[in-house]
Amino acid sequence: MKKLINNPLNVVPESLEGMARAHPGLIKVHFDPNFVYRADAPREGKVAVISGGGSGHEPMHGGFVGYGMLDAACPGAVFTSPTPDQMYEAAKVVHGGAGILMIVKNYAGDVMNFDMAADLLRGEGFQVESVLIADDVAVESSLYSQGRRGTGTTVLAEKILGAAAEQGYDLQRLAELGRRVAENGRCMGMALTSCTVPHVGKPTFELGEEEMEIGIGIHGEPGRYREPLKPADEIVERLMEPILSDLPFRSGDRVICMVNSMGGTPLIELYIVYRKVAQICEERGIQIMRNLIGPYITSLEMAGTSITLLRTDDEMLTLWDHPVKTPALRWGM
Amino acid sequence: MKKLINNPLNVVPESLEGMARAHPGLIKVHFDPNFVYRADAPREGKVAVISGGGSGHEPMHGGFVGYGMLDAACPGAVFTSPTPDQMYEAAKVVHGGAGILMIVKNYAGDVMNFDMAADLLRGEGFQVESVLIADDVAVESSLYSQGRRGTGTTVLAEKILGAAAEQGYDLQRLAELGRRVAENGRCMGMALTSCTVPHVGKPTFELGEEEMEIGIGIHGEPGRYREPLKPADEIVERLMEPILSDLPFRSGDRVICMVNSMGGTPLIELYIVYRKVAQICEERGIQIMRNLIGPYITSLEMAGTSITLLRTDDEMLTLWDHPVKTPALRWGM
Amino acid sequence: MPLTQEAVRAWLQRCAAVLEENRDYLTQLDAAIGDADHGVNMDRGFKAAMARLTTLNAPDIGSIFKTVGMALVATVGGAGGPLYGTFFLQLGVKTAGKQELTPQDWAEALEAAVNGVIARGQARLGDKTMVDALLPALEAYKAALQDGASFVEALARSAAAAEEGMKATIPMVAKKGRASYLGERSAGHQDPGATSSYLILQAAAETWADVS
Amino acid sequence: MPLTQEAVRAWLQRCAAVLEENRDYLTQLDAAIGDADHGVNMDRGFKAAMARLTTLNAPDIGSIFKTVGMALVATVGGAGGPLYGTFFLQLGVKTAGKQELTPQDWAEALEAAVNGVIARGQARLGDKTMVDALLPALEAYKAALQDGASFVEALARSAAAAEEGMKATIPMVAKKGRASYLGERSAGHQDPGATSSYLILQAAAETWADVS
Ligand SMILES: Nc1ncnc2c1ncn2[C@@H]1O[C@H](COP(=O)(O)OP(=O)(O)O)[C@@H](O)[C@H]1O
Ligand SMILES: Nc1ncnc2c1ncn2[C@@H]1O[C@H](COP(=O)(O)OP(=O)(O)O)[C@@H](O)[C@H]1O
Ligand SMILES: [Mg+2]
Ligand SMILES: [Mg+2]
Ligand SMILES: [Mg+2]
Ligand SMILES: [Mg+2]
Repeated sequence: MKKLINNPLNVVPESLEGMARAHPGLIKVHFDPNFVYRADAPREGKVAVISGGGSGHEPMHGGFVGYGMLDAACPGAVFTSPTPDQMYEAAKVVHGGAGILMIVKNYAGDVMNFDMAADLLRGEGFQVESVLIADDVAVESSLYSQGRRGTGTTVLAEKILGAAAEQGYDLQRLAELGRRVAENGRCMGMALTSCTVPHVGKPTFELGEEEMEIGIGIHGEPGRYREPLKPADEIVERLMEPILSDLPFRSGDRVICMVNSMGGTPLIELYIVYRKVAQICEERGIQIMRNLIGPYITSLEMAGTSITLLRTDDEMLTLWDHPVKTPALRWGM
Repeated sequence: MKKLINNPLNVVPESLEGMARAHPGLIKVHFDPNFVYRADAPREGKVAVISGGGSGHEPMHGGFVGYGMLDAACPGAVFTSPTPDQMYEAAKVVHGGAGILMIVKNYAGDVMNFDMAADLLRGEGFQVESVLIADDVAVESSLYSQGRRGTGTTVLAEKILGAAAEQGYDLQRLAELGRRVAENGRCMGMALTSCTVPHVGKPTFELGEEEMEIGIGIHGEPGRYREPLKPADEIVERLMEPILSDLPFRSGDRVICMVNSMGGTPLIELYIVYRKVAQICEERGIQIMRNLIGPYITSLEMAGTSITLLRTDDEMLTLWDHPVKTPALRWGM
Repeated sequence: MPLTQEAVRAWLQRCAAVLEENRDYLTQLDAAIGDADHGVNMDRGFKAAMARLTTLNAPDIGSIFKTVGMALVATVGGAGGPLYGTFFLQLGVKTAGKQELTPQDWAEALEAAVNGVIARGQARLGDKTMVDALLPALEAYKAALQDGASFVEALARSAAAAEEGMKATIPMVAKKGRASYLGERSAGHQDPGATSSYLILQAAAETWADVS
Repeated sequence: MPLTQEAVRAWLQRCAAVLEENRDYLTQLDAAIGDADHGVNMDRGFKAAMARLTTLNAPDIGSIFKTVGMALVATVGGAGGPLYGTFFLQLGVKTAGKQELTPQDWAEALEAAVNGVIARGQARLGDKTMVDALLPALEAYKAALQDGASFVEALARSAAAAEEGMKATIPMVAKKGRASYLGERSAGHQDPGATSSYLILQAAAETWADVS
């Protein structure tokens, strides 16, 4: 295992300490329980938007805390959902009197831990709503299963809902918007290499020199199938087809597109991926209105990419363009 | 070789095409000769700031083209300096009547190719100045050698000089400021893994599972020495010592600090690195006024980091804070 | 002879030891169809629970279980945290105020605990989760008592049923939890949560083998 | 018999072929102390030059060399581009207007070319660069002519001196170019640029072996 770390068991707290030192004007970090929160919290009269999940997906979620995005983020151990006390304490610190919106990725652990936190908070009289992101088309959706994983759409939802909260949306309207975002986002990812969880010390899965894994999640979970390495354009086709046919996206749709690095894939390759995504959208009459290209929701140092398309409307686009000032996403201010 | 590419020989043009499709409001891409330039070029009355170098260091330089930073960037083949015709044509397109400032990294190839372009341009009556970045303390400096490589300070110089040009600095003042930035920046890098040049298809160097390379450049060049892998905090000490003692940086100095990923090192690790950098600076009374943490000057997918410190003053800090709007760096607008 | 506070603590201690021993094993099982953290999470959680127990002056058995449940909720994370947290919190509810547990007390406590896990996670038998070990273990325990088996014998049958249930998860296609994202590819692997459940119930059978 | 346009084109063609053949070899040499691109760059450059030559209706030998020089400048990049570009541009300057080259013409042209490289790159003998092959080759060629050697013999001695110069770079510590950043660690490796220079001069000796 080759990583720039000290003790594998201290990766999360030391990284959080680095974040706190790096962005004192934007965020603060609370330890034990761990959460990252806006330096200017609480914002009176604003719905507090909080999220969280296992660590190892940086910049998500802590890098998205700040004006126009999250009020707090709760990082669990690497690839492990956070515990209810984190969300409970974070919510109490950032709550501005207008309720709490939780953005939760659809993993059994995340759902249960956020549910327990919501129960605790509701028990103390807080208003809590949650938005569940389950956008990963690599997972067959079925009423009788866990449903889909939450992946790329989470980043877009955090931006859009954070902007809406900043603009004064009340909790109900925010939750409805959130569900609309969740319903209109689709994502699929692939890996060229596995990642290595620090305290495990060896790769989660083994891939041959000429193999790739299609349909992976963001936790080093094996994907849907494994096949011989292909040129980028064919890989993009393999990811785009299930995304496009699932919603389905149609000619005339206006989308926000994210081409995401799983952590180890550099920008020069992401642009090659984006080139093909844009060509496919163009051919189908789908308009990419905005894009994000870079490492936003990663799996440690895994090489690979995920593509997210979110079907938008004027409201979502306006919220997308709203200023944001966080460690990892910043524009308009 | 596991990369998201098509034909290894088309990596650069396809990636540029992706960039052009991704950021039509910010940049345009000219092919044959290849250069990226501001969508709103030429800016009348403004010194045109141009840079360039081999590809494989993305987002540098093309990702830094836009308001408040570069007017044009000339990407060569992967790790190969661009050719004079690229800088010559780019300069002619973005020239706004106030002269051309070239930001050149100190590699024999870059220097010669930029020199040839400058000669051509001067021959046609253009005013041309250049700023040479040679900040890599891993290289012993000597009058009888090539001197030091240009690395991390390049990013900081492009930001600061781009802002100064935007604020109306004339060519002479800009060149003087550029030299001041160059003199006050120091950088050192290390690798956990090699990178693989696409058309070569295998790693440039081999590193054992328990080895690291200290003092590498940004082209997969072997470093100054190889040694057993160490904890992050010790690695940071090994990089910081030569940086701090070289200028030297002293108590009371105010610096901009960049903790850079070589491409394959994720953010969670960079914050662990930054944590130690900040601790060391604190101990020595050096104030980190601003920071950049992320992949800014990479070596393809290499895992590793480089640390850059730039000693600043009020003028540089004001210019640093000036709005910038490029694909890879954006704030204030 | 019913279970004392001491016997309960001995079981929990043994759970902690067994989960530490099997940390890498559980993590490897989780790597195959999940995210390679189940062993590390359970080990971290039980260590935290044991630390809290050391300083706990427990008025009753219920508060011991409640302390363990709270510790697991706050330190395990993932799916395992809320599920095992609920398991022990429910054991705590049913044993509140008690200084001793009879075989019947244990039947009721275990029933509440297993039902708590099912309520929290919504998994059914055959979904390839810890429920596939827990539910058969509960049924076997209850059936054994009904058959007139001794406490020790009932615990042993319960652990054996958990083991069988754990092994039965191997061919299953997961319907809940992280492994469900794999679809058909989840078949052929033993569920990590069912495995940790077996280890915990097996620890009970072993620790309490000399109770009766 | 002096060199004709055809002989010059034949040399360049052979250079292109030899550089293609040695592409990976040169790249490997560059990987050891540089950035693993010298072979690829030279191959790309000479292919581009050959493409331009195909359609060139050259009025003189000078314009052939000039075309090659321009092509190299615009397509090789790195250090090799300006240096070899200058080399061929200078050959072009000295052979402008000529339809044939005598042994003496070649001496003057080569001298201008080598001096051009030195002026552009500021390398001295012993800096572990292409100059360590080029300069001895130039000297050997001039000395051979002075000794009354034939053109073919002079070319052969020039190529042999380039080879020796190339090998002499192995123990050197680089003072110029990318290898210089390695300091002492650059010793023990043969310089890629000196190697390509030797290949180019060796190609001349071979192509023109039947000239006289
Ligand atoms: N909904 C559920 N109901 C019951 N058990 C579940 C459920 N989801 C997951 N599990 C159990 O949790 C185990 C995984 O636990 P763990 O690895 O700690 O959590 P995570 O999957 O969040 O990483 C699975 O092997 C399974 O037995
Ligand atoms: N200043 C210089 N003068 C002469 N030759 C040089 C100089 N710098 C580099 N070289 C030669 O260039 C060769 C490397 O060329 P190449 O790999 O094409 O360029 P780069 O180093 O930019 O990648 C070196 O092996 C050396 O022979
Ligand atoms: Mg987990
Ligand atoms: Mg090069
Ligand atoms: Mg797990
Ligand atoms: Mg080279």
